[in-house]
Amino acid sequence: MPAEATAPSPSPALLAVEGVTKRFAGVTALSDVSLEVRPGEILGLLGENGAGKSTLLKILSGVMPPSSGRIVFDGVEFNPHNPQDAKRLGIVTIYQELSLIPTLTVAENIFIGRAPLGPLGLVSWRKMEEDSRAIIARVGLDLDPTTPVSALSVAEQQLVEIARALSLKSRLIIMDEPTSALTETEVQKLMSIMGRLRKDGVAIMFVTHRLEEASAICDRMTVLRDGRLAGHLDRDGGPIKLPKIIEKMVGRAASELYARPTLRDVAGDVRLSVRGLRTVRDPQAPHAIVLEGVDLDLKAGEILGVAGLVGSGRTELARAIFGADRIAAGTITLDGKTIAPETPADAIALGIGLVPEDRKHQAIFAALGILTNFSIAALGRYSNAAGFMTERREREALASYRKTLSIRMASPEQPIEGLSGGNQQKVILARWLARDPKVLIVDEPTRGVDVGAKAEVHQILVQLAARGIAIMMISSELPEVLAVSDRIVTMRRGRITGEMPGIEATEEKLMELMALDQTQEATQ
Amino acid sequence: MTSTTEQTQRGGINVARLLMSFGPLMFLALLIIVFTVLKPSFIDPINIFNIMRQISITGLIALGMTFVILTAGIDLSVGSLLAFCGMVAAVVAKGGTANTLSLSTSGTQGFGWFAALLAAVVVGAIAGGVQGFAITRLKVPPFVVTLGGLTVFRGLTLTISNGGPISGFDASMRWFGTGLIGPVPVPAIIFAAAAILCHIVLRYTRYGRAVYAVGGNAEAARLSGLRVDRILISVYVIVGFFAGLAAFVLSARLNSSEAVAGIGYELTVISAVVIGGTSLFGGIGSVGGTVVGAALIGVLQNGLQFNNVSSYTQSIVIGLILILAVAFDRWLKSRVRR
Amino acid sequence: MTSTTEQTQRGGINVARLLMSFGPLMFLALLIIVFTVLKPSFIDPINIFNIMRQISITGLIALGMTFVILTAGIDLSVGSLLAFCGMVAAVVAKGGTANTLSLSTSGTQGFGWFAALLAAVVVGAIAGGVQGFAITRLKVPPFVVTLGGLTVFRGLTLTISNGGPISGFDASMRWFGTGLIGPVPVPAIIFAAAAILCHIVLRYTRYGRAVYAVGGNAEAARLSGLRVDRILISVYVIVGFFAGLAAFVLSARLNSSEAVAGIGYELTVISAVVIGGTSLFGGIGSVGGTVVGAALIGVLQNGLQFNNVSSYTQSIVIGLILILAVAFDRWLKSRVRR
Amino acid sequence: QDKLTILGSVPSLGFPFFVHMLNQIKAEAQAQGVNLTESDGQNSAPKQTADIEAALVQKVDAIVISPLDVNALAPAIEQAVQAGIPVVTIDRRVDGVEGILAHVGADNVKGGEAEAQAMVAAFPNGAKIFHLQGQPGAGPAIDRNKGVHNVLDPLKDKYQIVFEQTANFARAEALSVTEAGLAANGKPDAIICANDDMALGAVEACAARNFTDVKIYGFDALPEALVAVRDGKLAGTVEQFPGEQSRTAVQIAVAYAKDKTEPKEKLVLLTPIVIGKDNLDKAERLGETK
Ligand SMILES: Nc1ncnc2c1ncn2[C@@H]1O[C@H](COP(=O)(O)OP(=O)(O)OP(=O)(O)O)[C@@H](O)[C@H]1O
Ligand SMILES: Nc1ncnc2c1ncn2[C@@H]1O[C@H](COP(=O)(O)OP(=O)(O)OP(=O)(O)O)[C@@H](O)[C@H]1O
Ligand SMILES: [Mg+2]
Ligand SMILES: [Mg+2]
Repeated sequence: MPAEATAPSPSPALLAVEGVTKRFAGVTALSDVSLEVRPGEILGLLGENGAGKSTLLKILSGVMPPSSGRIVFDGVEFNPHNPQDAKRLGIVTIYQELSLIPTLTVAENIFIGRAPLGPLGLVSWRKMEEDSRAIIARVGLDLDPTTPVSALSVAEQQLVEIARALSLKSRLIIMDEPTSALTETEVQKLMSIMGRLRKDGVAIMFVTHRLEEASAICDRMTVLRDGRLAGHLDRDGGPIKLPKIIEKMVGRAASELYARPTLRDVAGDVRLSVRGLRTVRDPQAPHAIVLEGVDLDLKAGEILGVAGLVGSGRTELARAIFGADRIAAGTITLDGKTIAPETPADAIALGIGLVPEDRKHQAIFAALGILTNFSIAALGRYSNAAGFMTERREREALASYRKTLSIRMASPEQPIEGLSGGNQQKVILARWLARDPKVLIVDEPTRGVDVGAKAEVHQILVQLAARGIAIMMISSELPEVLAVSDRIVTMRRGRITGEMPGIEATEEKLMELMALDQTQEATQ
Repeated sequence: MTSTTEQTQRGGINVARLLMSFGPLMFLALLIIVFTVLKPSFIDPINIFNIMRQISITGLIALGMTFVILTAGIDLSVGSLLAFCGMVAAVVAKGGTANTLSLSTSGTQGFGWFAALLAAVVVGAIAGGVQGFAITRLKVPPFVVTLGGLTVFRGLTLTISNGGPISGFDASMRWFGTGLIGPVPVPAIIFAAAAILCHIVLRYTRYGRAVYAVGGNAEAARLSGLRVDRILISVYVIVGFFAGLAAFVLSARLNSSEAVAGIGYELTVISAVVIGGTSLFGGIGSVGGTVVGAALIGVLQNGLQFNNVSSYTQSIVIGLILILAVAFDRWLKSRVRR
Repeated sequence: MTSTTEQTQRGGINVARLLMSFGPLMFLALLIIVFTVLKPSFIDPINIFNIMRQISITGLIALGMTFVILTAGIDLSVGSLLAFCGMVAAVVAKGGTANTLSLSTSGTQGFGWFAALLAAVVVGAIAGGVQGFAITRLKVPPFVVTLGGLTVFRGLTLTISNGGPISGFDASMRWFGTGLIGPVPVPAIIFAAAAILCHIVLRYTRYGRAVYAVGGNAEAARLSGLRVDRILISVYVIVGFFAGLAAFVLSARLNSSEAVAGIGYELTVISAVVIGGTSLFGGIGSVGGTVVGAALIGVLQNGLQFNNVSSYTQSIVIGLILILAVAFDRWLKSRVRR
Repeated sequence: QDKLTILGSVPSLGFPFFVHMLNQIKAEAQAQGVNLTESDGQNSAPKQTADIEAALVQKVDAIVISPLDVNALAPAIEQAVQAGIPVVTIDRRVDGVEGILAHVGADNVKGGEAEAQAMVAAFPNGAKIFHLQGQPGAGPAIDRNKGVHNVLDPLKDKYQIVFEQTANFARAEALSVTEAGLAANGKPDAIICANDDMALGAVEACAARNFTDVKIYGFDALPEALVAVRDGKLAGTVEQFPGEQSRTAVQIAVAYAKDKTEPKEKLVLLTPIVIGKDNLDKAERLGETK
């Protein structure tokens, strides 16, 4: 038992981690970490990007073995060799990087390896679909379960994973950033489910970078810093206070990291203007939201926050402007000139950038080095007229972004897949900063980014805006939207439902607009 | 609504599955109509049965290959493995490696057709299993392992038979290649039965669905608790089994096991699977598609031969039509979805 | 520190790149040592130059194939395309399709070697471009398009030449196949120059970066502003170009363009690329690896022939060693990682 | 409709030898005033079988076939015979099928023997020999190899085969293989090849090393080889008279199909000869060389 664990155990630990160390080539991801989880409690696991949270969880799930150390589950030493071993003991995991099978339907993903059998021992598709409809309904998802997962948005995929995990018989549920793509509503639903599980005696390990969430739901917290145990925090009557958490995470007194930058008086010209924008139904995602006539102005030097619930069409709007999806009707003007980007390459040439929401599938080149990942959208900038890369300048640029964004990496040649999620996100941001666009659209820019880095990202966005870049920021995290936006629009079902200056906005007001339905909208 | 139906392709009801193989199927129908108009005797039952018998050999292997390709694997060794299993079957059937054709084809001193069949499929399955083992344990990509297998099995076949064929099987064995049940050739019946079985396995068993899952995303499948390595090995066992079965039928049909049998089959077989809509990147595809793909190739070859198209022109036409058939399928799918 | 070095494999400095092709390279060295011990004349310069000349043909195509496979594509048509370009070159060089051999091989009425070379590479590049176009516009998978190409180009070649070879080129053309610069065979020099050029393009140009990116994640590449379709078409143009160049060299070397040239080359070429460490799923690989892969195959074949190993045994040994070489590479990499 | 139709089937039109054969069949069919359905076995016994099956559905009046493999094609030929269609085989003889109308051929084993004997005659005191074999497992490769060994094995003491490899009937492969052989074993006295393509490849390999006095023997008497024989690059090539075989076969088949004329001989065997510089005029395809 580690000395830090202060509170007397109300019941024996379900899981005890004793002195676990994990070394990768050159990197020690975990060093001598100990913690324990008891039945019927929610343990928050917190730490900055790259602190080793996911690594620890993967060890517990049998994905990889520890280099040294001991794990005891239910009083018995536990050496999982593969995820199945963990599953058999009732350890269920929701992984940080979505781990659904894209080619299979929602129903099949939920019942992977345990499809309900009918007579003759054959798979009963009907039962599988009916059951899965009920299962996803628990997390508030209303989808045809026969939809292939490849057609779902990130948020929907995250909900499906949560639904699947909850439908398994479990004694310990491990959740690695389950809420990173979710909005308030879904998060609330998840929280209440977690509460119910706690009552049923299930133990939960919960990782998130949204500290409010953690503070609200966790009974105890274990904080990691640079792969080492930074300490444990206990709920003392009330929720654990944010400054306390941050202090443990970053190792110094918590200044108000989540500072709301002073709102500037934006007087720039309209840079990007969208009128009557409609999109065609994407054949790959027939249930997806299509834009139903969006009007929007984006001024030079402003940060426009776009808020909405999952499936409100924010991503669609971004993709349509960026030339990634086909447009059915409407005009887009940039600096007064009508533009019609047919491909992202067109949009980029015009000075528009997009940081997509689905990092894994739409942004990173997993096996390629960080350097290539960084410079891919600005190859022209780092090559000479003959088409040769000017690698020295490229490296220098990366080095400077590495410093400003505090990207933790071993070397520019390291494959980006070896970085923690938050650090990957920073590389992608750097990719677009290197292009110096006129308009930068960021879709969930801080998904999976830790609290310190998040503030840095916000700072960077503000600085960019100050340089006259027009920024459109889509985020499912309302505090974030409130923190940095000069102006906020809300969306629902492919329409804009409201607009207000950032200074006047509150969560309540935004929620109301986001939930506004069509009839109310008509009367507005 | 169309779109939702379309979406069910990877696991929905049968109508949707039919729609999926729609493109190749429509193209097949078109070809049959064209050939029949050109020469009505094309749809003589005799000719149709001929075609069925002709596609049964590569078709059987294509069934197994469907499993492999669904896992994002590939097996280039099937042609050589066919020759190897055929030679093994011949040795067992004849009780030796005598290359000569015995004068009376009835009186063999071997172990009979059943032993020959058993030997062929067991050897095929073991050979497939060994390759699967190399793929999963030695972490060598399937392309490399089975390319190695392609030359190894050919070398083994030549070594067994010292280059020559082994010919002359008894009537009971030959029945599997040349017999009829009613008017239907036995190889066609074997192929049809195997296709139905494979369809059921892939579509209605947990094992089948696991094959799709592994191909869709092996890492996610592992995280979901599937025994990915075992499933990967199993698909190579299956394709090996089918190569053995096809070898037995082919030897029975030709009354001879040749050391040069099956050269180039890997491409024909993989074409049938891919034209049938199975993705080489795994996770998407169906047995129905493979059957249609095999039929399309068979009809095309037979039909062109039937119309006495010169052999060189045949090559050109077959190549172009294969591309067109798949292009048509893609176009149709992009239309149906809207 | 090892790890950092290891991490640089996908785009780092030269030492790291060498480390990457370490497995195959070490295996190659091992083979050379074994063969030399068996028969010291194996490393006679004559034999080494023989090997270099032998691998230059498939090696040239393998360079182009490296581009294709880096984008997660494949080109099965290269063997047929080689025959086609060779035939075109022969027609241009001889000024006609006469299959017969003119009495004097020196006095041709054709357009000279330069026109023949130009014709071969231009036709190859165009043929590749057409296939690339079908892949990107008709959305037909590369496997299907180039499988179609495989039969179409063979058919065209046979049609042009009516099945026969076109032989007898003048000395200036033949120099490209049989000439020497100092002691080094011209084909080997062409191959080496092409390999260096390809290495530079892939490693040091923005085009090269784009090829890796498209193969690494096509969707992310599109969203990063790369014109994915153009890049895809370009790699098929490149492999076509190299098939044309290889065809010219082969014809010059054999003094003949044959309709049956290049059968089965696709597998040899793809093996060289894959053994060299390039992933069939795209995004990972290098020209250096391909050169080592081609050399490994060449040394293996030559060494076994050198020792007059029976052809049956050769097949078996080659297959096993290819698998072992890659297995060794994987094992080595997994060790370095720890 | 009263015009007869015959099927002419050859093992593989990828090889000039069979292209010539089919061309001769075509020419004779035209001369006889019958329609010809062409079939290319594409080096695959099932493919050639399928072509015969298709022809049976179309009810051709006769079949002239050079079987890819005499064992594997036997069932299809038997089927044709049972359907009452006259079958004449060319080049390769199918045993064990009753009722084949006639066979016109020159035995590949005999050809191989002739080739080796020509070499023996050129080197009465013995020789160091390379032997390039055809595609492993293919019928002609097996037979020709057998013929060569029939002659040379009893003379082992004088005639040593120091290097024996397959080059798959292909010129490029023969070139590489011969290069390896020369590097490993030095200059041989003679190289015996199972076809002309390989012989021409061997010629290139020897020429590159300036070994111009190596006696190289080919097989098939293709025009290109005949030129090489005349120029002294090849010592000889085996002529099996494929054109004459083909024309005779068509004549026999058409005569029977028209009015049931039985052939004078059921077995027409042409003796293969080795074409050298001195008997070039005996070569069937000399006219095709300029
Ligand atoms: N497969 C791997 N190979 C090499 N290094 C790795 C690997 N996986 C993780 N690491 C390293 O281990 C450290 C811990 O990573 P981990 O993913 O556990 O962080 P995390 O706390 O989950 O961060 P985040 O909040 O960003 O998800 C990082 O420095 C990371 O670069
Ligand atoms: N890249 C994509 N490919 C296919 N379908 C998509 C894609 N992105 C989104 N969708 C579909 O569009 C619908 C609307 O989701 P979208 O992402 O646009 O909403 P959003 O407002 O951005 O909300 P969130 O991003 O939180 O899901 C989703 O239901 C999803 O099915
Ligand atoms: Mg993590
Ligand atoms: Mg979104």
